[in-house]
Amino acid sequence: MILEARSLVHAYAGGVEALSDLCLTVPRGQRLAILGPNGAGKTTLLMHLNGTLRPSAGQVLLDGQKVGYGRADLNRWRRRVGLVLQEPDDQLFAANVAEDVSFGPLNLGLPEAEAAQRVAEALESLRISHLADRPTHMLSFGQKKRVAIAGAVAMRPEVLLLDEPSAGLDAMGTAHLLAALDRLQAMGTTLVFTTHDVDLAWAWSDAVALFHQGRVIGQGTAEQILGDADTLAQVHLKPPFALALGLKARQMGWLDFDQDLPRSRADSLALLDRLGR
Amino acid sequence: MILEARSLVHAYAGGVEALSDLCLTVPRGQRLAILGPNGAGKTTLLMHLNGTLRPSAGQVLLDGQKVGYGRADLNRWRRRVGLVLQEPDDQLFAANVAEDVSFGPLNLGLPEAEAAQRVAEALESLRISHLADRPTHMLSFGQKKRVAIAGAVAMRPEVLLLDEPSAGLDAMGTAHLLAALDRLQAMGTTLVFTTHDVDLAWAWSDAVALFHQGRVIGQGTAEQILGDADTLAQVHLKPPFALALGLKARQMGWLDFDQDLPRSRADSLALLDRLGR
Amino acid sequence: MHIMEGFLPAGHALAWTAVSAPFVFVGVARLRKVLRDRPEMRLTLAAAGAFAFVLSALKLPSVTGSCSHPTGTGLGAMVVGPAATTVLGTIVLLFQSLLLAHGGLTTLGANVFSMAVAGPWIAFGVWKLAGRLGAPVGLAVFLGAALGDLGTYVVTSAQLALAFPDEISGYGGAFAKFAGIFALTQIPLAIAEGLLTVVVMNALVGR
Amino acid sequence: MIEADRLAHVSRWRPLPLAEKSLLSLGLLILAMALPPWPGGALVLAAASASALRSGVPTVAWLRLLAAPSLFIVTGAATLLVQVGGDGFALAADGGAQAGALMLRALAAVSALLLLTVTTPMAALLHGLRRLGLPEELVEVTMTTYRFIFILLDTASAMHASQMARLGGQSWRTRIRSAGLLAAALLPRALDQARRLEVGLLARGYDGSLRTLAPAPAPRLRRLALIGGGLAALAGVGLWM
Repeated sequence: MILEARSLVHAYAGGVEALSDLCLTVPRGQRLAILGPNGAGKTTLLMHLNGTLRPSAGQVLLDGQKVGYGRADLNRWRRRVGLVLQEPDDQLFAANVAEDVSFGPLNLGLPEAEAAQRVAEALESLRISHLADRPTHMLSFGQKKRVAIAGAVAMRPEVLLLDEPSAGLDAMGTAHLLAALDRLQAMGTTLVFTTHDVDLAWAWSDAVALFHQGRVIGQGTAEQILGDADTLAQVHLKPPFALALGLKARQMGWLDFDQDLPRSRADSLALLDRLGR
Repeated sequence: MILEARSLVHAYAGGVEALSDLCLTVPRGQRLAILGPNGAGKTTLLMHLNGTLRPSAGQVLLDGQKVGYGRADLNRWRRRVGLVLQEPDDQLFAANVAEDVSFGPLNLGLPEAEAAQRVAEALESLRISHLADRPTHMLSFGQKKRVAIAGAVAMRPEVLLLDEPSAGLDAMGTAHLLAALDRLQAMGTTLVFTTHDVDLAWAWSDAVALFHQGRVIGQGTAEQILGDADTLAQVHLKPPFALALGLKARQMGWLDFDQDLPRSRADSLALLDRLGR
Repeated sequence: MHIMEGFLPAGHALAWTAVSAPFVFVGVARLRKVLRDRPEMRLTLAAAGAFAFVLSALKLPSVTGSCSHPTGTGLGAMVVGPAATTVLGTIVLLFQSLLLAHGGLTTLGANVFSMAVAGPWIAFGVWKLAGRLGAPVGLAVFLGAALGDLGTYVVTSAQLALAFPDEISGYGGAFAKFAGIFALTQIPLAIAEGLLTVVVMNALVGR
Repeated sequence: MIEADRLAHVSRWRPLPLAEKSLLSLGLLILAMALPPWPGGALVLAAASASALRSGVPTVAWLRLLAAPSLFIVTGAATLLVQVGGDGFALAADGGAQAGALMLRALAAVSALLLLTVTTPMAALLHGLRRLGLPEELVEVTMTTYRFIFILLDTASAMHASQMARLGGQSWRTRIRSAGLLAAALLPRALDQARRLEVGLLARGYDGSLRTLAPAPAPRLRRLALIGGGLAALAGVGLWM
């Protein structure tokens, strides 16, 4: 477990608990989706996972070690765990892209040459090297999202926390973003992302934690969690379309139990195609 | 045609055309989806349809009459055509809900008692009467969206223009919103909405206008436009999942040509169920 | 440098209100004239006021270890001018006293004078003067913002000294006492505010 | 989230007429200023606290609200303990009594002001000022400022979190730079928000003024008299003791 949350409590000023006794484990190298409806406190949880917020009770463990909240502890922690918020405009500060991405590396105290190297690398891994000199306010929303991620990637975190990465993106924008995140995972980065979209969680996660009223009410493989329609219904969610279709196909005997369930729209249509033949 | 755009041109300061020679017709009483990728200029188009922007060439017709851009003309126009922006914080300015919704009716010059009546009615039609005294900044995103719509509805427009109504909403939030909009349509309001989501357009529109590079490159029934995979591909969009499935089912002979195509996830699963039997 | 609610004797509270009132009246009159010609400025001014409030909620690191916040008056004077800053500053001070219990209604007049009248005018004057004397843009901004902040603090110390003269050394001694105590936090803070304003103005020009 | 603002919106006294609440709070504020600090200030502090708790403010929240300004009051009052003479600093003869009186008066005044803010949402206060003749434009700018404050606070705190995640709080130098960049990014965002709101309002028939309905319950004379009587009694006790 690279990251772990044990019985986290986060109480708001009004006495309302945004997180109550929340437990979560993040296995190294995986893509973990934190799935739940809007306003459930998913963003608050991410902020606890990199020490932006401090729990009123409970602990966060990094690599099995309890983390501290002193300045040096937080620095070490945030170097290893990067955070990308939902709204890219909240995360871009400098006049142009390269300058913005260099914010983190320079704060790490790296010499300029090395910081520049990190920036080039991060832009390349997001496939936005051509944007390096572009003023940030002239980017499209999808480009801004990728620049914001590059800003975190330039610090070479082991874990990247992403708040609703696909929010506001159209189909093509989402595809580009997920491809970039796939490359990061291939290089060894653990990815944790929040979403309210069951189809995205099914298409693009290894493990799912189901979030409801300040707790994780279930964590397991995507199939275990997303295939459990009754539990999903408690959270006012429906099973992913492709999964429902796949399960129906299995039930009808059109799909063998050792065959993979369709994950995406393309998989599902391919399955129907095979049926037709 | 309650609204019509004829050869609209909107040129940006940089000389780039956001709309070029755009034509669109809005039939009375329908739900028209303006479908296209992000950044294509859909929002700009909506702003032309209620006179917030003035075209550099071309015309907008309201009920077959050319509209003017004088203050009195604009007032009459905006009274009949309401606009709801994507981001509710761009439209809510007052400290609490009822006050905010009263802004439009008072601008119409209605006496206070009648304005209060309109506010109550609008809140009720969106099923948010219980929020009347709530401070604006303490609402959830989904609630804010509905308050913003109520603000437009309180002016009793004949046409309601909605920019990406489901953006940022989770499945339940979207369902609530669409149910409210259904009620408005049942009361006679014509609905025009932009979206980049083909599944939403298919599930919830009568007619679709396909938007690409500042033009409407096709307008017709949802089935005509969304069933045409080749044209959609030009705009980097894919056919809706349920429609693709329905067409495949027809092609396989599982669904008769006189039977309705599945529109939603529920329809699609029901179709598969029937197949199984 | 807010004087808290109830801190000034009634007579002083009334007197400072009377001193500040004309500045606010003139500012409001000018504002109404601007708003008649350009109604949409309502929203722009509101955004600027909210920005100033939020800026004052921003914690600045200070050398003494305690956290303090920028006054933003220098920035305001340079961006929207000192007269408009008086009105916006008054609105912000009202919100600070009502929402955060920082400042107060009885001390609003005194606080308006130090933070929304003296501070902005000093900052504006120093900034213009330094520019005219040929100082580099960055230095002029720094001096304006830093001295505007310091000016605010000197005025506040004087206001407190007038209200609470020393038994032995009178007003002078009292001023030395108040100025001395606040110097610990205010001088580093003035420097921080100067630097911050330079960063902000540079970034704004760069956009 | 601002604590006093949140409390006002959930207060049991929120629906009560503004005139009644402001007569009580501002009356107490005037008494705090006018009566001798002992026992007047103590009486005002007790009355304001009792009223606040009765209006539904939890005790802990009330104490927390009072604590923040108290810190400033104590530092300010501490200067009265010393005096400066020809031979440097010395303890003032009656400095303790003076500082104590000052702290009591200030605390009483703060509690009276807080009583108003934890029972009355800002919108109601501003509508009250409008009815008292504050220029329309000023009320509108103030009201919109209030609305923008919450939007910008959210934005600023997200910006801050993102800077800290990228180690923008490492040293004094990086913190100044981060704060400057944040302010510089926030100001155009604020102005942009204003422009977008203008477009949004134009679509709703905005013609330059921001009128809204502002229903206000009428004050009841009997209760006003009751509150006035209470204040007079408090003044009497304060002066007589």
